[in-house]
Amino acid sequence: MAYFIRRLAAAVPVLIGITFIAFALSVASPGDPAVELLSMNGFSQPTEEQIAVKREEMGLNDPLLAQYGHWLSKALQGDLGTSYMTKESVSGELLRRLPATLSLSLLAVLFAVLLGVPSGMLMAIRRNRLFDHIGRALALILVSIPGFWLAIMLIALWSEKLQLLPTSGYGTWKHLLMPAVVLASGTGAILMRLTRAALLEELNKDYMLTARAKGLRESFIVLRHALRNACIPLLTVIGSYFGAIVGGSVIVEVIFAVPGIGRFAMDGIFRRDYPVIQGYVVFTGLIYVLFNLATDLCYGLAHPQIRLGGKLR
Amino acid sequence: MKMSYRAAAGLLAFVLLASLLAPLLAPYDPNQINMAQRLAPLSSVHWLGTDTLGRDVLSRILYGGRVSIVLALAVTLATMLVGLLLGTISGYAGGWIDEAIQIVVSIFQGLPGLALMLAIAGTLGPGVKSLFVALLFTSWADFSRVVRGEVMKIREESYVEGTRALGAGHVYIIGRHMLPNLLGPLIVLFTIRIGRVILSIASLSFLGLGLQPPAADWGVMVNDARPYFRSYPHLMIAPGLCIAAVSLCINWLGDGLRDKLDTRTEKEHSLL
Amino acid sequence: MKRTQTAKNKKRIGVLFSLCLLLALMGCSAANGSNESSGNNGLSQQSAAPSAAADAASEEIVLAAPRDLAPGPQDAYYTSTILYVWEPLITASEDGKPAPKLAEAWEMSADGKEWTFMLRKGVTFHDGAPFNADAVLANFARYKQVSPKSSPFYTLDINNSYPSLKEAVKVDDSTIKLIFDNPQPTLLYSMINFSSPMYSPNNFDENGDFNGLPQGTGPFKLVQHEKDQFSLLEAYDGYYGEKAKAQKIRVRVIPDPDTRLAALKSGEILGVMDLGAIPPALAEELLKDDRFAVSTAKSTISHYLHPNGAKAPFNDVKMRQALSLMIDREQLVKELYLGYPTATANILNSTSPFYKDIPAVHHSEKAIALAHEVLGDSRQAVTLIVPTYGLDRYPYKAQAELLQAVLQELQLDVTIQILDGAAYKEAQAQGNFDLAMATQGLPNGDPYTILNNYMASEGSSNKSYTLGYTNARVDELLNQVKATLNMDDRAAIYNELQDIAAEELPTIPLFNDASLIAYNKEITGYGALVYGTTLPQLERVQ
Amino acid sequence: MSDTLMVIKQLDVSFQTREGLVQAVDGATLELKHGRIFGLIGETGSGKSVLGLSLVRLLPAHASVSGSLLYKGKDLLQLSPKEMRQIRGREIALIPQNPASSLNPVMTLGSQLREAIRAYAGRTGSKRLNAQAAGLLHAMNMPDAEQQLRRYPFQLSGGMKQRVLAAMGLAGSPSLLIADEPTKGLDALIRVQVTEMLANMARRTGAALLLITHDLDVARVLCDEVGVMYAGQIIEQGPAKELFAQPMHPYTRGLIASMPSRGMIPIAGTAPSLTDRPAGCKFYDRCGSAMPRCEAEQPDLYKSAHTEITNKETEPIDGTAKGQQAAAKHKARCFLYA
Repeated sequence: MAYFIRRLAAAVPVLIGITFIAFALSVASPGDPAVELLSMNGFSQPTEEQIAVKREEMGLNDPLLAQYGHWLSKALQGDLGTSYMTKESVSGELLRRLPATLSLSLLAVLFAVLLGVPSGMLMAIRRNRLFDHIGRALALILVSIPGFWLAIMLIALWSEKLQLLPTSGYGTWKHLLMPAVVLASGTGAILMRLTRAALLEELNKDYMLTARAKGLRESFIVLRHALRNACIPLLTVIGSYFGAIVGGSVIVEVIFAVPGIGRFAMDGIFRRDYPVIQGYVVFTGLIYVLFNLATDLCYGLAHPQIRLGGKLR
Repeated sequence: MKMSYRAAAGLLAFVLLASLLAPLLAPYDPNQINMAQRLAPLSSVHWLGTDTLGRDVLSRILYGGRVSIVLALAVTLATMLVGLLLGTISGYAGGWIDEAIQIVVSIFQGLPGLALMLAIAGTLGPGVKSLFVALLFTSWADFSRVVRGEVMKIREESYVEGTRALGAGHVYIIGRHMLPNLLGPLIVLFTIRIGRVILSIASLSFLGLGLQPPAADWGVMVNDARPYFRSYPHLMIAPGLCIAAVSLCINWLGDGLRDKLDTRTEKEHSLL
Repeated sequence: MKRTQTAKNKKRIGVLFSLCLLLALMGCSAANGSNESSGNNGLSQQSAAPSAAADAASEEIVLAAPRDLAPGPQDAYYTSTILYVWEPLITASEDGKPAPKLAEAWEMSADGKEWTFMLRKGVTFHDGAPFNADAVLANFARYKQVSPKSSPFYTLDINNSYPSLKEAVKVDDSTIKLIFDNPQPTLLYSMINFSSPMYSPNNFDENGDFNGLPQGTGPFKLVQHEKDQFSLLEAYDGYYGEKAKAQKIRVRVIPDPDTRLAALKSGEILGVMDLGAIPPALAEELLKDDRFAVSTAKSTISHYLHPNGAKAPFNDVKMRQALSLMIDREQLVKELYLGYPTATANILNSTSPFYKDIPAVHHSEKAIALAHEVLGDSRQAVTLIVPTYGLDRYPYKAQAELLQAVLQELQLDVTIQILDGAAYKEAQAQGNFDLAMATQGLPNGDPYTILNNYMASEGSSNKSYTLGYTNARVDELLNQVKATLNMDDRAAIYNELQDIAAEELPTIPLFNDASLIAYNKEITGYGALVYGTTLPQLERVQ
Repeated sequence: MSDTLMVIKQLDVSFQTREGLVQAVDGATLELKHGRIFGLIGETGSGKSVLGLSLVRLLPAHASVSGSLLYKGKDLLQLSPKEMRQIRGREIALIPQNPASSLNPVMTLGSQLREAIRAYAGRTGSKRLNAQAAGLLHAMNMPDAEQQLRRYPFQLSGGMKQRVLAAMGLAGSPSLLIADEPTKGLDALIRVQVTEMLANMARRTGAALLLITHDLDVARVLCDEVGVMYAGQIIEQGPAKELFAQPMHPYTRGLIASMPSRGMIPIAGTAPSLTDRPAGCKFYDRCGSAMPRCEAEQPDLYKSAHTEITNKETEPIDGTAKGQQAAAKHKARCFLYA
């Protein structure tokens, strides 16, 4: 327990660091939120006076630290502010969009695991046989494919040609299939390689010999003995990639018109909508921290030595 | 197996050589616009056809390869050096230094890459320089995590403790024991990363990072061909195949090198 | 054993899944190839498409737009005018002149300080409230309360649209009067569309935001809205004019142009709308399939090449002229925009009723001579900045590369810099550029604002884009036009200003964009307008 | 000959590696008998563990094995993988080396033991399984056997782990138990305990025990018969007492001289590489009594010259004909006895 409290405490400086750097970066980026706000309709050109007034009104002339402090004190009270551009509550908007991003990401992780773990296992068992070679090549190809390309190709096949899946949108499980596959492809390929490697490492361990000497069936040995040990490093990776998937879903959200937080954040970043950027960073940061904690927890569950309070190694 | 490694090395050497000799081999100036010859199909005049401005695709691929490969090599190398340095310090020193570096690593892993890259592009101005820095900033953290884990493992090995007991200095231990042992995993990491970097360079040029037109590397060419892929698929397939081939070769060689240099820690490599 | 059994299943699923992925990949390359070999496999698809789409959409017609056309209750308008949910007092005719909508007729006092509007009778809002003088006054009260209020479509600003408005008075139930401190000869122009929207007086909360879905008077009601997903429109039975032909129209948000094209081809949507509905290259692609058609109209968007007139070489008018002469606008429009837009050398957009036709001249030799005159024998390095938002809608990258190649002959070595929108604006404001590729929308038919912004010494665009343009005569003309009440006199001044702009080139006009939409031939009556589409006339082919 | 359990004839094991072909076992021939303990001694890398693993066919896939492994009259090398699996555990059990890493770290001892029992006993109730598992541990002198079942390997000491492994090996009441360096990594006291326990188990159940060890003291005290391996070959083989009392092969002599109790005199030089083995006697380079023919010619196994004498000496102790038979078998791969 003390271990988790310590981990939780360590997350605080990380979150503060993330938000502060994000804030400093936003301010350092060229461009002015006041200008963006005043010219958002695409054809009015604000005068210098108008911009100056707006900047003062938005508090953009305060020193950086004061602005950040102001934001932080409000954020600590649970108030992430309102968007400069849409005037809507940032936390409300993020929460409204979170289900789309989360369901997409979770499905993607599920796909990645379904692709990566079983085929990685088979590759390890059939090491240097045909399946292994095909699997390794497939993993390399999947890692080298640009996401947008895979997305276009999937749409061209499943929507345009076969008309089995909707091109885009959000609502039913069908809408999530293709974007999740695109998000999962890279991670799935990595999991393939990782499962293969982790399992190979376990297959060569001494306890495997013990199990074989008992006269147990090979498939039983692999599943019950090796996979359980191989799962431990796998968990860590799946956890950390979940964060990456949440953060990396922007392109996929745009192509498949998924109304998730990625699109919202991208608009915020391009328009220098600081409250939106900050809100997004807090959300993804929290997800990152929470999932790391969750994987730690799973790690502990899978690893009796940690669960029972012993020290590792 | 050995044959396939040799084939991979051969193909890679061929691509590298062709790219290096681009000025001699390219039939046309890669940036020569010819509006009369827009989107020409494959022919004996233009082996791989022409693009939307009538530029020769083969010439652009030859020149593009130089940029892709050199940039990807440089970026990956720099990322690795930074990751190696901080990862080694973190893993070797332990204690509060380790914890402090780990917090920084977490911050960089938790930051949205897009915001980071835009800020960098803005402060340094668009171009290769900011691309370099941006990729460095967004990927060193993962590297250093792996290196740190590796270093911590080696640190616990008995021979290192033995050396320390004999009164060897830190620099000596790091240089003599850590680095040679890290070499294997690093080479493998390196090869796996390169293909990815070629792809990220392409997606970043749209944010004003990296290559500015008319210079094009393969990734940019793939991106540019997007509106035309239905009617002119060769515009996307040709550079796409180049990326796939190079990254496949490099990865394959990486697998081979790993088997040679390092047998223990395959799992960390597949992380990146 | 149970465990091994599940394990086997697991493996099987894994194998199946990887096979599926492989198949998808192979299938895609096949799809690719077949498209290449047979341009119109439309015939084979035609039989399949209706069966998939027919049941679900027998009464609902689905369209798509690149952005959400209904930003929501915090927005100044809730929806864009192109969804036909609300209507303004004054709209624009096809030639850009003010035309009646909810105001049937009007009258300006002799001194130009009092405007009387006769309102259309028998109009009700979607919520049943009557449209009358009280409703108009309630809307004016809201304008005052919320101004200035931003929106992606327009900024609702009473001080801008109704300068020096003293008060709005009810004359009788269907007549109102606006009283100004100063004469307002061009009031009608500035009241067009987004400046005089009318909503039910019961539609606002205490802050002047919407308290629910918008209740306008238009042919369509907005009955459901999911932000960034879709807007569902339903024909309004109580509409006073010609009722909408389609009962229900769903406008989906699909930001990616490739996906919109795929959605069109799959039959999922029957048409696209809004700015950048379909980029020219994709329109060409779509037209290879004879199930589809496109419709074009003039657009209020003009494309320019902004020079940095505050520093060499483009502070020299000869250099700007050289640029204008060197660029083959016709070729640019034809090759990269498939001929939909119109090449022009006029700073003013052609949808303005005051637009003067100034043909674009392409004369390379003259241009080269002029550049040589300015630069002598030396070459000059210049930076061309391109905004990333331009890359999504237009072939701006190819255009930049083309310009780069062309300007070489003017002894200019062009470096292209792609900048994200905000950074681009900052570079413009600080003068960190030599040339900038830019677009400008025309807010309404009266060119005063646009000409003043670009050409007056203190004009806001002139300043913020670092055009560095000053001409005393222009400043004088712009002052003069403010006080000119007679429209013909104003037109004369505008003509002179357009001539001066074409000669001295505060910015280099390239072409007037076209408003381009595409649709499936299963629907009819759908056409592009200068701003928006003929949505109420849209219906399914019987 | 009815007490013969397994006959190993001309066993060759080689591995294809990147450095070339490794001949790990070369023409090994030996016989294992009910209730008797055969000790296989030799330095690390001499091939004794490989020989042990090859008897249960658990060598890595890239090993190639030839010769014959006649177990109860069946050649194990001819069995299908499924048939072989049924032999493992219930007929031939293996107690692996490295007790520290040979137990699955994420499974309780109970589940690992139950697995072993289930493998030969088939389906039984979990209560009975637990009782049997506890009984096995109890037989190994494990305290609190019931509680131990719920513990994880990291909670046990090295000696305890070794006992658990031994319990697992005995779970299937095998006829042949192969113990591969069961004392490796244990301290001296536990070493003796563990090996004595194994020997007692074998004697009690009438199983044959193949004890692979580099601990000469253990071999001398516990084994009935001993084989000495060097560079993949069994270079000397015979009754334990006689072999230690009168070693024939110069290598065996050296090995005995290097025992701590005999003054720890090391053998000069190093063992030849397994990939590039000399054509003649493998010990030629290091041998003090080498003759010219040793370099080129491979010696056969030759019988001891003092067979008659030793025969008489051993008779009173053993009191049976077995001693005679065994003694007749004391032989060495050296031209000194040709």
